[in-house]
Amino acid sequence: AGCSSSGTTTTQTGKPDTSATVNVGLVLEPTDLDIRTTAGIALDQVLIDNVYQGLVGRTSTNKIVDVLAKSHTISSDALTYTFTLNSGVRFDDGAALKASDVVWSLEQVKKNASTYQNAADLASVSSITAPDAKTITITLSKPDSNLLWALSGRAGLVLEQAATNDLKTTANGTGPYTLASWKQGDNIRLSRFSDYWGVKAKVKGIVFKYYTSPSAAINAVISGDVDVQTAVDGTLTSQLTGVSGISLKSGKTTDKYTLAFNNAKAPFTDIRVRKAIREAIDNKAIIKALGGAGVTQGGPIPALDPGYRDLSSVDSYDPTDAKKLLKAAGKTNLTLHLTYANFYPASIGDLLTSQLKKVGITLVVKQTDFTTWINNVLVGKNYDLSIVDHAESHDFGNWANPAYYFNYDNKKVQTLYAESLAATDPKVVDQKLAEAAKLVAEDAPADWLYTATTLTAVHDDITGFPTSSTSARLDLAKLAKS
Amino acid sequence: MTLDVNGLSVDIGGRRVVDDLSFSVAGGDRLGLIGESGSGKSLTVLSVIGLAPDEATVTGSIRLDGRELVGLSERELARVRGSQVGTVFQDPLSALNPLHTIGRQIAEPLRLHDRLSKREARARAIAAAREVGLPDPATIVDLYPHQLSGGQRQRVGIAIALIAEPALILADEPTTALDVTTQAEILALFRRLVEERGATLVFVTHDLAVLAQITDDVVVLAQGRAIEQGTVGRILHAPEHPVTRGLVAAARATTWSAS
Amino acid sequence: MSAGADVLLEARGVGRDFVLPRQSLFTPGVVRHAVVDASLTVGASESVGLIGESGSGKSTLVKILLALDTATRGSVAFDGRPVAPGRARDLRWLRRDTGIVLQDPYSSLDPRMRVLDIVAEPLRALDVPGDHRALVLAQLDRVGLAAGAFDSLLDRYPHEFSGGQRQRIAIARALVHSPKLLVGDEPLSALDVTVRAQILSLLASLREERGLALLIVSHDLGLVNHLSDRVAVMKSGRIVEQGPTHDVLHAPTHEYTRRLIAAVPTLDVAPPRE
Amino acid sequence: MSSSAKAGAPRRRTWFTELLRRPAGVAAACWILLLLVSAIVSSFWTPLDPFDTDPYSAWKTPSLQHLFGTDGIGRDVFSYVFAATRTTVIVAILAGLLASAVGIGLSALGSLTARWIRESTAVLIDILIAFPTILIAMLLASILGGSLGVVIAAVGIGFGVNIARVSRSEIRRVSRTDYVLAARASGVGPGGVLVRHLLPNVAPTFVVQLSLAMASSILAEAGLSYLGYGASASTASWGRLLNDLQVYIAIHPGSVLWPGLAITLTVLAFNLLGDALREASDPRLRSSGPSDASAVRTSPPAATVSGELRVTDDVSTRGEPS
Amino acid sequence: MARFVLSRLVLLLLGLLVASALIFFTLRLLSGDVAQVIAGTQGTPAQIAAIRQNLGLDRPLIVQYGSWLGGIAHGDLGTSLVTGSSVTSQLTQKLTVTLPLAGLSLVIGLVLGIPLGVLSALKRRSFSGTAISVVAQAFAAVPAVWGGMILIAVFAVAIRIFPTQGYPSDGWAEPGQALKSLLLPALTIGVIEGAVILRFTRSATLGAVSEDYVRTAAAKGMTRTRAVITHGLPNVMLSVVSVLGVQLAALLVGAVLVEQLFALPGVGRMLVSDVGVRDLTKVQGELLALTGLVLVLGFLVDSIHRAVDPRLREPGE
Ligand SMILES: Nc1ncnc2c1ncn2[C@@H]1O[C@H](COP(=O)(O)OP(=O)(O)OP(=O)(O)O)[C@@H](O)[C@H]1O
Ligand SMILES: Nc1ncnc2c1ncn2[C@@H]1O[C@H](COP(=O)(O)OP(=O)(O)OP(=O)(O)O)[C@@H](O)[C@H]1O
Ligand SMILES: [Mg+2]
Ligand SMILES: [Mg+2]
Repeated sequence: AGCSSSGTTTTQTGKPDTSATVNVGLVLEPTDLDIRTTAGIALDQVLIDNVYQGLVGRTSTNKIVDVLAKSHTISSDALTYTFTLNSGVRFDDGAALKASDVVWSLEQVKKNASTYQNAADLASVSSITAPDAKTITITLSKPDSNLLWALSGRAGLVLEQAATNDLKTTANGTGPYTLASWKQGDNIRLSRFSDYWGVKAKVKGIVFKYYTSPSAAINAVISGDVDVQTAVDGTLTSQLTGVSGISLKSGKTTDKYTLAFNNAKAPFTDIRVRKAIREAIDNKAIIKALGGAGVTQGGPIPALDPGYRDLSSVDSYDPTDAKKLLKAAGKTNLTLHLTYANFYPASIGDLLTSQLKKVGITLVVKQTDFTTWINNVLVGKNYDLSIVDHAESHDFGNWANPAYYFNYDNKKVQTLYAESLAATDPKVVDQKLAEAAKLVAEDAPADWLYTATTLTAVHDDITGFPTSSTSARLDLAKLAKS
Repeated sequence: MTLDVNGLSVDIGGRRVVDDLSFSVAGGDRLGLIGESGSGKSLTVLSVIGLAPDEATVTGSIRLDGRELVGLSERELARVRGSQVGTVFQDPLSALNPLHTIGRQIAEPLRLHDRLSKREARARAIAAAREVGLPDPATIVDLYPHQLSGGQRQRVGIAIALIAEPALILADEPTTALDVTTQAEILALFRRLVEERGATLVFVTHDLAVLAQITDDVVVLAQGRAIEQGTVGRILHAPEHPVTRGLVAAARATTWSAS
Repeated sequence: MSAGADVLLEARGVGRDFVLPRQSLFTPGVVRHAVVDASLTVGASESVGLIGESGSGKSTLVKILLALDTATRGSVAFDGRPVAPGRARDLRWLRRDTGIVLQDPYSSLDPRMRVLDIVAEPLRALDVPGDHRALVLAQLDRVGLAAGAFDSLLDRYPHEFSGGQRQRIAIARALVHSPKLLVGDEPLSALDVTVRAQILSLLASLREERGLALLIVSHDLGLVNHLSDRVAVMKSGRIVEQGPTHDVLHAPTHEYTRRLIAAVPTLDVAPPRE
Repeated sequence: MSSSAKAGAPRRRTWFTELLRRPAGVAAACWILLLLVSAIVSSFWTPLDPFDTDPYSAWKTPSLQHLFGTDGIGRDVFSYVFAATRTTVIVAILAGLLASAVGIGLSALGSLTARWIRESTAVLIDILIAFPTILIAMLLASILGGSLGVVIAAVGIGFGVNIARVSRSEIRRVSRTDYVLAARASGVGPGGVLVRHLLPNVAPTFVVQLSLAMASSILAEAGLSYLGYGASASTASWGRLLNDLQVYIAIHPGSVLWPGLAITLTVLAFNLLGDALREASDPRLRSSGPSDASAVRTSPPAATVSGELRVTDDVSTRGEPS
Repeated sequence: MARFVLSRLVLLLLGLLVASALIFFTLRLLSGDVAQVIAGTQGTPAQIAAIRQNLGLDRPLIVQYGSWLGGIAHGDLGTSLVTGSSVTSQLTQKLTVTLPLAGLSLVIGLVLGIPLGVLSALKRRSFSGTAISVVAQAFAAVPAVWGGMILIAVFAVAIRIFPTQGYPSDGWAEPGQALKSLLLPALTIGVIEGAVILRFTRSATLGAVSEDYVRTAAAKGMTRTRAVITHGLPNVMLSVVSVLGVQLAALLVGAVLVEQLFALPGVGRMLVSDVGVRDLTKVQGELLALTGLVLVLGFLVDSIHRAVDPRLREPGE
């Protein structure tokens, strides 16, 4: 197996086999298929781009691209967005896409703010109109630099107004694939949409299989049960050594493994304690233990998002200084509780326990099921420390939201973030976010343990498989098998 | 069929419970084994058919028509048991399988040796049950051991031992649970088998009156040893060994007769 | 036996039916009348013998008398108090004053208990004061199981004993707590004559010393003659004859009794063969 | 028989000495003893800090310094396995005790009480059997918070119910035997019958189930703790180490083998001990050995057979003329 | 017999009623809220309240219980809170995997356990008897997950005669494939089951060896071994049957680890994941159905006991 880090797999070894079915191994299965109301990126991963589409979309490296819109323009005051629709677009049920479908879809999101996922993303939208059959105009009440990003996600998906299908178990979108079947607990099948308005899919179908056990996943790709396996466990890659016909690609993600502190709770109200913990943590060692599948980040924004700067030098590993800080804070004998969901590796807790022990902090680690975690930490905010993979891209807003479970309240950060949203120039947006991120990093409301790099094992006869952000979105329009 | 027991010894846990026992019964003869409780009678009987408890070590020689049984393989012993040697065990309840009907248990020795249809087997079982004086045999064969009285179970045991018409019958206190009228019938049955079929009978009892009725020769055991041997008449009228004398005296003291 | 203060056990019109399971769904279950209208009394320190045909209901009756089985009809009283199966606590008074030897010696001994525990069971259950071990040893000795004769007699298990020895363990258990009444279901059937003589003399001395009452089921008319003041004869579930031992054995009125007596084997009729 | 002979005679074998005669049983007992000792020793001493991590010396193969090598985060596997014996021992023993208690309690309810209680207990047992252990653990953890206690309770209840179910028919069978009848005639109450007759006679099934429960509790602890219903991750346990390491079995067998081996051996030990106990506690299965024989040889000639009839089956009376 | 069946039927229904209440109310003790799970990490309190109302979770518990019971009376176990699909259909779908898996494992377990159990009991004094028992138990003592991984490594990855994981999406429409997917997991469980059965068989056989009626049977003209097998075994099997009942029940809900390892879409995994997201309607439906199955299983076990053991057919039993 080789290792490369290109954007998508490109090595072409033969003619694409248009009657092929590609088996793709994934990790997390959606609980149901309702793209409107059901949370979880497991759904985005499979359905967005492949079945559902919006006016705009994003590449695997988080660039915004036109999809259903042939083109778009933004007015200079950044309050009016105008989209021109592609023609010939059809839904899976055969109906042609109408401008009214787009208007309806977006309005639904606004109307059902309490049940639709990501509805808040359209908070700045004041009206959606279709001046003619090919044009959509979105008017904002205030500038929102995040709007295109929002439209490339759940909030911007276009569904058919007249459709009556059950969204929980079926799907009716405009993408290159249609949903063929879903067998809960086992697999989801997509098949080529023969009436697709764009370049037709190169494979007849895709079967997504779910492997919760990392060794199961790796065995599946070795034995050929799957053609592609995403999110290969970094510590297991040596199992692929010497296996011919499979290459391992590594790609970037926005999966920020964050050790959150409960900033409203003592002793975290003391910045010295927060900084001491950050300095006590050897992020590089953690990444090493995880098989090297990660990068240090030091701050809240990952490399794929606007506002990224390498902040890993802020409060970098320095146990001696950490001890000093703790001593200064009068917290030489601290016992803290770390609570995190059981699907994250136990080893992180073990590493942190042993690293913090060296500066005199006793860590008691407790892994719980996800629901309990939501209940106790996310909602109840009843925790000391917690580990979460904040996988969403463009989620810096969490640090500007004092009600979020971080209990982090920094007015300056909040102002900077508001300014970034209001900015019309992407450069300014980047600038403001970077500034805010630096502030946050220096404030040490959490430790950004590492940002994951994702590993994809691909059989050599497969091309067109994205390798970055694979757990968030998986655009398989170019997938081919030879 | 002749049974020759020579120098038979049984050791259990280092204790010698049967010690150098020798006796011999010829075909058509009836031998009585008497002796005090715990003197090794039952173990002797069990040893003959190779069913002494696992923890027992049996040495010596047991010959059936000249064929040595000690040291025979289980398979060969199995062929001897049931068809050639019928055994009545001392404990009537635990000797019966609680899960099988009486009829099935009675007929089993037959079914083991000949191929018999279910119906035939049942008919033979009913006949055997009738022969040992079980009341209402046609019903009783369909009952289970726990539904019978002690004496009825004991007669089932006898029926099992006799049904395959064995040439040697080993009966370990077979009439203890029977009233005297039934006992008399059973004794008559044994006698008939010996006289008509020329079967050999080894009869263990502590009832000297029964002994007097059924056997020709007697071996008296005490602590695993044969302390005295002789004809019934001789033993009962002129016992030599003090133990035998004690036994006979006690028997005379308690045996009752209407006269 | 005249009714009065010294009636210890009294059964009136006791009946017991067994319903045999149906052979098929459509045939009714056959009812067996194991005991029919049996009335019996045992006076204080009286000895009663129960004889009868095999399968005539003796064991069943005996169990009912001690509340170990439920009568279908009739009533039983001990010391004037009604006896019926019920909670063990409510029957302690009965257990204290009675002991029973069941018909099958081996199956009435728990295979996993040592002799000491088996025989001491009534002492323990009835909270009899005193050194149980000593009591047990003494009792075993009296039934002819001398401790000295066995290596660690008390620690042995039932399967290590011969039939007669087991029966004596059961007798020891029934007597160890000095009951007023001993009920024996063929308690001496597996004993050789000498041991039997010993036990008989033990029982006789107990009657003399403590006024032990006896209800003994037996097929051995000699034993009954020797031991009993009165005899009851059962046939087909009924008590067909009852009376003083001498009368019944020497002048039987019922036809069955007569047959029974005629069938008793005797030593003297032994035909000495040449 | 003289008193000196009595004193010289050895005590009869108890189930314990009986157990010692079974090699598998002895090996199992030794292993469990070793665990107990390790559990105590590891409470205050381990060769290295079992929780100390060092990712830069991950997956070291066994050496003098690291007897069992190191794991993926550089912990000393030997120290960890050693330290974790305590959890294992506590869980197995307490879960076993609880399972017995629940099993016996339900058996008692299901066999000694009035008919309607018996039948209801039977149904209740069947209902509880359908409740997976994990659900019991979740419920308990929801109320009490996750802890080792929850694991013990869940496994104890779960297996206790199984024990009761399996023992039920056995108990019914035994309760109809003559010896139980005899016990009742001796004045033994239902509790006494249960303790003295029913339980010992269903012990074979019971012991097997129990050792099964103890063995399973070790694995269940891992699963439940992993899911967050059990001990905190800061408690060392074999199951947890196994859970962490099992995926590396193909890549780093040298380090990964140990927790699995420890579990395997312990489960095996519990099971073999259970089997050996089952056999040793059954007097009818005891084989006789030389210990008795020697005892007999040393006993002096004594009792005579005379008119005074005394049953003696001592071999030493063999000298009697016949 | 008819009375027995009838009384058991009444008990079964009563049992299910009790079970339904027990299941419903104890499940409500679980902390965590399905609405929260549905809303996800970004859900707002308003969103959550709306979801709760949609799902009818804001009604009083007793009303919810009543409407659930009402549904059951019509043979409807309710609909999943999360997916909105019918619990009954989900369950039957999973059962087509789990039942064959449990059955296959049990068959493997029986085939291994019973003969070896009898053999090791009969030969308990010899080396081979001890060896059989020790080796079999050593196999079973290996944690299931390890056993499974080794089987996968050998049969699926190295020689590739079985699929590593998963289950054909068309299920039993491709019987060959389905069977192939079930074989390795069934073997993993079956070996462990086999050892459990072996131990009980061995234990029960040891009990039978010393029974007097086995001796009687031998005296009728068979070898002791045969006597133990023909006369001892039926008694032996009675306790094994009880164990099987319990084991089968455990298999239906407890094969989670193995289902996980082999990525089989079975009941155990579904149950655990449903509990994980607090899809209580589904969990309670599944549990009730399983309880029903277990109760029926219990009835079968008791019937077998009754059929085999005449003492249990006495009136008053
Ligand atoms: N399994 C055993 N283990 C140890 N000792 C035993 C065993 N079986 C029998 N014995 C002893 O062997 C001796 C002989 O027993 P056996 O059963 O042959 O006596 P028996 O002559 O039949 O007596 P009974 O007339 O009382 O039935 C007895 O002392 C008994 O205690
Ligand atoms: N559980 C039962 N079911 C059906 N019938 C039974 C049951 N128990 C006993 N019987 C029958 O009741 C009758 C009386 O039995 P019981 O045991 O009282 O007789 P017994 O007088 O003690 O005879 P024995 O002298 O042979 O011991 C017998 O015909 C027997 O078959
Ligand atoms: Mg005997
Ligand atoms: Mg009787």
